[in-house]
Amino acid sequence: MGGDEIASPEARADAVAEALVEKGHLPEGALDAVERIEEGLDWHNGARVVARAWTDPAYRARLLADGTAACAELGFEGPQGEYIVVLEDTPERKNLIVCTQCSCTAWPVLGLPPDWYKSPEYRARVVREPRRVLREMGLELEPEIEVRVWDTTAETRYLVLPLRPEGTDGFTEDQLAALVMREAMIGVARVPSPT
Amino acid sequence: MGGDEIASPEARADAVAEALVEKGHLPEGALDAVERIEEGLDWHNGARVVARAWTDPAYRARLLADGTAACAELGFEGPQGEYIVVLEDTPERKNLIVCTQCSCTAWPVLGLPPDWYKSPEYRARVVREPRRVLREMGLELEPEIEVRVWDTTAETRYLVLPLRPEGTDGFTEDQLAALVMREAMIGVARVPSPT
Amino acid sequence: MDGIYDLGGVAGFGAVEVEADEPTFHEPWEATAFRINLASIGFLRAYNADEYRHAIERMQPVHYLQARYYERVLTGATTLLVEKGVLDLADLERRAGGRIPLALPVRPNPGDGRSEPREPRFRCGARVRVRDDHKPGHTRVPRYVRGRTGTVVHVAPPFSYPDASSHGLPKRCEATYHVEFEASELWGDDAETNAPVVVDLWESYLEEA
Amino acid sequence: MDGIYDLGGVAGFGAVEVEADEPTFHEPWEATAFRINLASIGFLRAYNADEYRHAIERMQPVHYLQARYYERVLTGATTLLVEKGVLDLADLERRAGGRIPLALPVRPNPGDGRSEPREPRFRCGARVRVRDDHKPGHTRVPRYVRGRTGTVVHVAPPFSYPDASSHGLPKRCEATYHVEFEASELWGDDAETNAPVVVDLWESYLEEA
Repeated sequence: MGGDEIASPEARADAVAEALVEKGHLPEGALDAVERIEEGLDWHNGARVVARAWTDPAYRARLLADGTAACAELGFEGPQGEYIVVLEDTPERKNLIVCTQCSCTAWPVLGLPPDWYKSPEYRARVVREPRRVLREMGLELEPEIEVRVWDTTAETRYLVLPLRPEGTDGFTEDQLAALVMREAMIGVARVPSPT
Repeated sequence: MGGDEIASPEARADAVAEALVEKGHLPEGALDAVERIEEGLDWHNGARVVARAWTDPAYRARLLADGTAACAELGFEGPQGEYIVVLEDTPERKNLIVCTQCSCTAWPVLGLPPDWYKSPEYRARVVREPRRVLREMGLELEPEIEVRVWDTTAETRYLVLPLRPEGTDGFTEDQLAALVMREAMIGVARVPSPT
Repeated sequence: MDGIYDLGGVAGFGAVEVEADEPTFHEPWEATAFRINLASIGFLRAYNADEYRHAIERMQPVHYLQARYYERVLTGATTLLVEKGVLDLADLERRAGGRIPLALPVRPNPGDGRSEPREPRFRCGARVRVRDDHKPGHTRVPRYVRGRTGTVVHVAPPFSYPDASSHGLPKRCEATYHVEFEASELWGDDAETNAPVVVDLWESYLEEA
Repeated sequence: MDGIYDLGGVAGFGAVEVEADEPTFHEPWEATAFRINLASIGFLRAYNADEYRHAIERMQPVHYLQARYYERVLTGATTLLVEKGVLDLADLERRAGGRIPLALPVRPNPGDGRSEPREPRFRCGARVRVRDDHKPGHTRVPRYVRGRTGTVVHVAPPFSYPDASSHGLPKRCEATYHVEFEASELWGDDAETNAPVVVDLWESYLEEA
């Protein structure tokens, strides 16, 4: 038995990891193997997907028709990427992703999600008052623009394909990918024009 | 300005009380006057009401017809006692009081409520699974007995009139009042027979 | 508002813990908090009871659930005394020697303009349905009865309609009704048997079923 | 279960705080917690992802709201490793040098016995109503769409029905539907304009509208 006080999360995590390995439930190195999987979960992958879609109309069509296969084409697949649906922003529609019940995300293309995405504030509010939340986060949308909020309640994992910003004619795929931020692929921001 | 840390509730309460008096918003002694009102808010008052109803059929009839007036008859009135409705337990029906949204109670006859009544556990669960909650609290009710839960959502304040226990024939009103506990007047317990 | 304070029927809570021989106040500051609030409503008339309930409901949700009862009382009262300009937050924080967490700002309810009292519309035995409203401000309809149908078992006298009085809208008094709901109407197949719930509802919350 | 974790539409929360240049993990133990869980599901197969989600939902509600994300991950994983008999709580607490709060016990869902897959029943454009169920155990229907009517905008492939797989009931796969709800259908007069919500729902949650 431990003391009467609640152990710190750190002590608890270490205790569980140590016991799993010591009792032979996990082979030595299993946690390191997970770490290698984890390193592949990176939102910069999503930025590559977006940049490709902006420059290659055939890829864009494949991406919108079958997001899972089109992401896998670029090597982006794995846990929480089993069924990816891409949501296309248009001048008339802004898409937005949330997971109100936990914090599901398309890990292979969006990475492990940031704290704000996992916060009760975002989860509670964005399905109910998306315009207000976006405004507070710095994105003011005209009333004519539809805000469509996608709640990740089942096994579909979403990726927002944002609008290509003005002033990027002739940009290479790499240059474009460098402009794309995670927030734009979750849908709470637009990709800004290069300055 | 204070420090960056959140002040303790004690420091906050003292700060507000001090400022209210010092700035002249409350006359000296106002908080003491409230204390005197507060001393009259006592669940033993309710026990007297119950004991009277058990021994005086005419009072019982008045109590069930107009709880506010019948409580005032015994001198029990004041804040949160403006409209009291008495709920009569019968062998076929057990009544139970809760306030799911805050913790409203008939102060003049039930006193300021105990912590368990104000807990999220009681407030959340008792409207949904009253039998289970009662069982956990030590009161097992046969399925034939209706459990009627009264949620104090408006200005009515309830008092449960419990069943008079067996083995109290010939007891005086004082003897009976000594048997009645607050829990029985909230409805989560029966008044036990004297031992 | 559809807030965290509206706990009726929320699943996942554990056992109700009863403290034997519980004192009215566990610490002296709890009594102070209680008296501050009662004096602010009753003597000072700085705010009314509906504003007070709403101020507590506006507490940051995690703070609300963490705080014990009298910390909620204190936070509600302090918030209103500051919002009404009676006390100054910076002055209070200086006195307290630390930060004082207040409730979040009000979101106003739209008023319906009515203020005249009227005769109670429903009688005992009437079947009524609870309106499925989602007001941004204070309301006393628990979420668990919205859209549900029940039976009036008692008509109480008119009381001030809190959705208005908590937001400085024209005061009106109207009857409240004790409405009985079958457990299965509220909780479906998961309901206990023979366990109805009676909820006390202002007339404006109800429509004919 | 109608638990506190089901946050969609709950009012009273403040601003969303965005941290600039946020790292994936703020402290090393967060990475450990994440890896423990992924290894327990993927390598050890001690539990499945639906059981894991439910274990987090079963956390004591105040603990749930207070805890940051990776403490929830850790608590869910630890609870299941103990419940499944893989690890021993007393041993873990000895190693940790203190108490380890676990989630509260499971309340089982009743099963409906079905396990065979079937062809999707609804097509794009179909009008569907969400069943107004109150399951005691795990379900992925948010409370804010129960009883509401929407339109199917996409049919996803069959996935394991979580209300069953999270409770050891016969596994069955069925289509999920992206169902679009008008904001006013969900939030009434308080809704923003031109702000529909799309929710991904298993077929068993839906009925023809």
